[in-house]
Amino acid sequence: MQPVATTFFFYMLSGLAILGGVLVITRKNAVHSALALILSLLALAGLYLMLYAPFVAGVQIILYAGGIMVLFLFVIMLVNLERSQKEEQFNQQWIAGLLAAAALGALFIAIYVKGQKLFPQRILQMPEESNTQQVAVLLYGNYMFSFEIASLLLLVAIIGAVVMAKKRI
Amino acid sequence: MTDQTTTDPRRYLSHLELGEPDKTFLDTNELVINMGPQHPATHGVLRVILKLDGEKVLGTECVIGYLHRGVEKIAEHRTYTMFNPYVDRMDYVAAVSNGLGYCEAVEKLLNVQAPPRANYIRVILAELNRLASHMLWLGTHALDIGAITPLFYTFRDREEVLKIFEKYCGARLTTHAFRIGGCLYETYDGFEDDVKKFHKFVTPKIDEYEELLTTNRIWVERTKGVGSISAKDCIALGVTGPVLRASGVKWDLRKAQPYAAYSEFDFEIPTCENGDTYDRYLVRMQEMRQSLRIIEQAVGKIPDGPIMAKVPKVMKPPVGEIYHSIEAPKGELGYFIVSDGSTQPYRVRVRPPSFVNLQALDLMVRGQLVADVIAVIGTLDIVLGEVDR
Amino acid sequence: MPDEPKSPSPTPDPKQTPAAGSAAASTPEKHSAPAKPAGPAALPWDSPMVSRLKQRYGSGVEASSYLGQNYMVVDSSVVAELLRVLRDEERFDYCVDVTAAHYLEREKQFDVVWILYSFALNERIRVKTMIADGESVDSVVSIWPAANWLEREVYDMFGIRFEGHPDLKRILLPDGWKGYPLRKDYGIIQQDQEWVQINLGIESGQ
Amino acid sequence: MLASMFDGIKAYLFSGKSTPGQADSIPASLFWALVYILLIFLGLSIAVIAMNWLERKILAHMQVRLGPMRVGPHGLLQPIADALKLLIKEDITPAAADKWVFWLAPLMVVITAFTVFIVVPFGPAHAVTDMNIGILFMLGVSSLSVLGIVMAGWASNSHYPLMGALRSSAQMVSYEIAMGLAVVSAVLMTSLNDKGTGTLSMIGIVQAQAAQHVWFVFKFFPLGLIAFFIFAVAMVAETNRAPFDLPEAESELTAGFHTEYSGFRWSLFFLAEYSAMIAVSSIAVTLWLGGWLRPFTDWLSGDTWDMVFALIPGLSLLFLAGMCFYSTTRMPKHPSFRIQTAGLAGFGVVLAAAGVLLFVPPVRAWVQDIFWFSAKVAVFMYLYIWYRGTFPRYRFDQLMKVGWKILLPIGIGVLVLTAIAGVFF
Repeated sequence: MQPVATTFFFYMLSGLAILGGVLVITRKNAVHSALALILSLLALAGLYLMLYAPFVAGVQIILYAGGIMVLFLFVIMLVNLERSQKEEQFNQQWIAGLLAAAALGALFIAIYVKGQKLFPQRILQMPEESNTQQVAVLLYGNYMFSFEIASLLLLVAIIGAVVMAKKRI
Repeated sequence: MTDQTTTDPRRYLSHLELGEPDKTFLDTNELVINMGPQHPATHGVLRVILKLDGEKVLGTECVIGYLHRGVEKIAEHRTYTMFNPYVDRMDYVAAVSNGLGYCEAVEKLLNVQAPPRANYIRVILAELNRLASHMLWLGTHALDIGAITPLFYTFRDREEVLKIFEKYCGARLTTHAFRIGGCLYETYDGFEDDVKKFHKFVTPKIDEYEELLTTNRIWVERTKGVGSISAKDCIALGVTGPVLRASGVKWDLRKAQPYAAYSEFDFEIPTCENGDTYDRYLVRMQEMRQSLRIIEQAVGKIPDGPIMAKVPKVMKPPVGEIYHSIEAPKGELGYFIVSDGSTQPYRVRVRPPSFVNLQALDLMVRGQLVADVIAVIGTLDIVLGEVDR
Repeated sequence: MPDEPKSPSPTPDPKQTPAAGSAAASTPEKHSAPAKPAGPAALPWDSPMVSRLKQRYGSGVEASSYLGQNYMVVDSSVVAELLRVLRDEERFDYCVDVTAAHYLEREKQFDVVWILYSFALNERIRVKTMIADGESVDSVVSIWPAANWLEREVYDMFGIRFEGHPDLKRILLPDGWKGYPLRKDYGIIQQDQEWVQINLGIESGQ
Repeated sequence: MLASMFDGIKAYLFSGKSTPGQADSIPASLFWALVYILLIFLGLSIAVIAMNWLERKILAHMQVRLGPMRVGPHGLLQPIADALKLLIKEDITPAAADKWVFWLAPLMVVITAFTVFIVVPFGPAHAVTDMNIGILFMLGVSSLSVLGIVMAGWASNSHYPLMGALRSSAQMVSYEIAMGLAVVSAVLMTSLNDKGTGTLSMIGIVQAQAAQHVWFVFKFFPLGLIAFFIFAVAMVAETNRAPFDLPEAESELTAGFHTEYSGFRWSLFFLAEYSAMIAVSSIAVTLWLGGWLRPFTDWLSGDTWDMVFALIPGLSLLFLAGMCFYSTTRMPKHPSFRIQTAGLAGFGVVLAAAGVLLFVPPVRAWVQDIFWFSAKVAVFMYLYIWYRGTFPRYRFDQLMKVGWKILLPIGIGVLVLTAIAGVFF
C-alpha cells in the first residue's frame, strides 16, 4: 500500500506548519498569534493523516484545535490586552536569536548527513486495518496502568481549578 | 447644565449604598450599564440603570419622564368634560378603566349617581378592558421570556375585544367610552349577543394559553422564584393590583370598596402565596376568568332605563375636594380632584398604579440575574404612559 | 380580611347651608359665577381615633368629612409625628398617595396632602397640612417607603422640599430643568427656554 | 451514463477498506470524490433554502398566521428573494474591527459546517469517503466551529458581540461533552456484534445496526433511548437553537456574535447554522435511527413489504404534487395572480414527474437509501422548528446547569450501563 499522497501534500502541510509557527512569534496581536497556532496544529493533524494515524489526527483536531485553543482565545479575550499591543517588542536581541537558529539548523543537517544508519532504511509498512483498533488495544491493554495514572493527574487539576474558582461562586 | 443623557450613569446609583463586587483578576471593571430607554423589553421608554457584579444585579435606578406630557397641568386649563379624553391617553392599554375612574370621581364631586343601566354597561366594558389588558400583558411578557407563540394567540383574541369597543364607541384603544353622569351611547343592538359570542369564544382560549405555558418546564424555571416580593414589602411600597394579590393579600377595590355595579356580581379574588413571577402569572390568568364570569352575569341582567343622569351642561361642582379610586387592571387608579366652584378643576391629581408598582422593581431585582430584570419588568405590567403621565 | 365595607354613601345633606368656607379652599370670589347654592358642606368628623388624636395634639388637628370622605387638617409642625402615630397605632399601613395643591393668594400657599388607607379597617383618610412657599416638610419615606417617588414627584412639580428624603431630585422632568410646572404662576405654554435650547438645540419659540 | 457513474463510485468506495484515495488510481477516485462533494454542496444549499421556507411557514402556521404569501405562490420564492437581498445588501465592516479576523470568522464557521458532510453516509455507497474515524472526525470538526464564533465576537470589537460570542462558545463547549458521551455509548453498541470489534466509521455503524437487526435507539431498551435523548438535547444546544438560543436573544442584554455582520457575511452565518443543524441531525440519524435503513426491516420484512416501502418515495412526491394542484384551485382568481397559479401548477407538474420517475424500478432501488435518510433528517428539522414555536428561552445559568449537572451525569451513567449491558447480553 503505497503512501497516501504525493510529496506535494507533505511539503504543503509542513510549510503551513512552519508558517504558522513563525506567525505565532512575529504577530503583535495575541489573537492573531493564537489563530496562527491553530493553523499549524491543523497542518500537523494533516501530517498525522498522511502517516495513517487517523485516530491521532482526530484527537489532535478535537483536543488541540477544538479544545485547548478555544480556552486560549477565551483567556486572551477576557483579559483585554490593549496596553500590551501598544508596546514595542522590547528585547532587541533578534540577532542573537538568528544566530541560535542558524546553529540549531546546522546541527540538524549534520545529524541527517552523518547519521545515515540512525534512520531506518525501508519505509515503514503501514498496517492494513485502520490502526485505531490497535491503538485502543495497546492503550487499554498493556498501558492500562499508566493511562489511569494520567487520568488521575487530570482529575487533580480539575479539582484544583474548581477550588480556585470556589471563592467566586 | 447636566442632563440624563450626559451624566455618568454611576452618579445615579451613588445614593444607593450598593455592595462592591468582589474583585478577581478576571474582572476588568464592575459594570454599570444602561438598559433602555430604547430597549425591546422595556414596555415603552423606561431607562433602567443596572449595577452588575458579573451577571448578578447589585442595584437598579429607574430614570423615567421620557413620556411626560403634563396631563395634570393641562387639566387645570380644561373643563371637566373636555379633560375626559386626556384620561384615556395615560394608561392607553386600559383606557376604559381610566375613563371610568375619572367620570366616577367627578360624579362623586357633583354628588350625582349614574343610573343602574349605565353602571352595568360600565362594568361590562371595564371587565372587557381588563381582559384585553391582561391579554396584552401575557403576550408581551411571554415574548420577553422567549416564548413567541402566545403573543399571536393573545393578540388574536384581544382583537375581538377591540372590535366590541369599536362597535360601541367608535374607537379601539383610547375609547372615551363614558361621560360624566353615565354613558353617552346607548348599546348598539346586538351588543349583548356580541358579548355572549365573545364570552363563548374566549373561555377555551384562556385554557389554551395555560396549556402552552403553565406546565411548560422552561417557563416554570424562568419564572418560579424570580422577582419575589413579600406581602409586607408590597404594602409598604404601596404596590397594588395583581402584584399585591400574588403576594397573598386578598384585597381588590371591587370587593373592598365596590363602585359602579360591582356589588351586584359574585366573583372571587384570586391570590397566591409566595409572590414570584409565576404566581403573578397565575393570578392574572385567574383574574381573566373572573372577569369573564362578571361579564357573563352582567350581560345576563342589564336593567333597562336611562343611561345618563341629570347633569348640567356646564358643570360647576361645588367647592371641595374628593379622592376616588377604582381597581384598574394594573392596580389602584385614584383621582384626587380639587374644585373651586368654577367650570375647570382647580387641581387634578392622578394616582397611577404603574408608577408606584415600578418602585418595587429595585427591591424585586436585587440579587437576581440580568435576564430576570426583563422578566420582572414584564411581570410588573407597567405602561409608561401612566408612569410618566 | 377586610370586613364589610362601611358604605361611603354621601352624607344626605338636603339642607342648603351657606357655603361654609371649608378650611380647604377659601376661594377667591372673582371667577366663580354668582354664588349658586353651595353643595354639601364639610361636616365635623369625630370618631374614637379623632378624639384620641385631638386629645394628644389639641389645636393642631381639625377633622372634618366632606361627601363622606374624612380628612384632617393638621398643623405643619405636628404633622410628621401624627403620620407616624397613624401608621403605628391606627394601622394606616398603606400610603396611597402624597400630593400637593398650590393656592397663590393664600399666605400659606401650599397644601400637602397624604392619602392613607388601612387594610384592617378598610378605611381611607386624607391628612392635609398647609405650608408657605420655601418651607419644607418632613419626609415620610421612613414610615411608608411608597412615598419615595411620590415625594420626588411633588418636589419636581411644586418645589416643596422634603427633609430626610434619601434622594430628593427631579423624577419626571430632566435634571437641569428650572421652574416647577404645577405651580399656578407657571404658565401652561411656558417652557424652560434655556434647557431646551442647550439640550435640544432648538429655538423654542412657542 | 448514470449507472456507470455509480458503479465507478461503488468501485472506488469498495476497493478494500478505503482510507482517502486508496482506490486503484488516485485521479479516478479524486474525480468521483469531487463529484460527490459538488452533489453535497448542491443538496445542502437546496436543503437550506427549503429549510428557510419551511421554518417560516411552519412557525407561522403554529402561530395562527400565514407566513410569507406574497413572493411567489405561498411564498415559495421567498428564500430566493432573501438570498438575493442578502447578496445585494451592503457588507459593512465596523471601523475599529480587526479586519483580517473579521473576514476569516464566517469562513471558519462555514468551512466547519460543510466539512462535516464528508463522512455523512447517505447510503451504503453514497458518501464522499468512508473514514474509519468517521464519528471522531465529525465531533472534531464541529468543535472547530466554536473558534469561528469566538473570532466573530472578538473581531466586531464591540462589547456586546464579544459577550455574546463568549456565552455561545461556552455553551457549545459544555454541550460538546454531553454529545461526546452519548456518541461513545452508541459506538459502544456497535462493538457488540459477532466480530467483537466496534467501528467508528459511519457506514460501519449503520451496517452494525443492520447486522444486529435493531436500531440502537431500541437496543438495551432504556439505555439506547436515553443516550439518544441526551444527544437530541445536546445537538439543539450545540447549534444555538430553540430553547438554547440565548446568545442572539433580542430581549437579552447581549446581542449575538453576528450583530456586526451584514449582507453576505451574515448570510454565511445563517447558512452555517442550518447546515450545522442538518449535519448534527444526520449524526443522530446515523447513530441511533439506522441511517439509510428503511423502518421496520424485521417486523414488516418480506418482499411485499419491501415493495410497499419502495413505493413510498414516489408516493410522497406525488402527494406533494397533489397538494400543489389543490392549492392552485384555491388561488385567488384576480388576474395579477395568474402567473403565480401557473408557477404553482408548473411546480406541481415537476413534482409529479419526479414522483413517477421514482416508480421506475432501478431508480426506485437507488433512491431508497437517500430517501429514508433524508426523511429521518427532515423529522429532526421539524422538531427544531417545533421547539422554536413552543419553548421559551433558558437563562444562561439554567442552560449551563442543564448541560453540566443533568446531561453529563446521565451521559456517564448511560455509558457505564451500556458497557455492562454489552457484557451480559
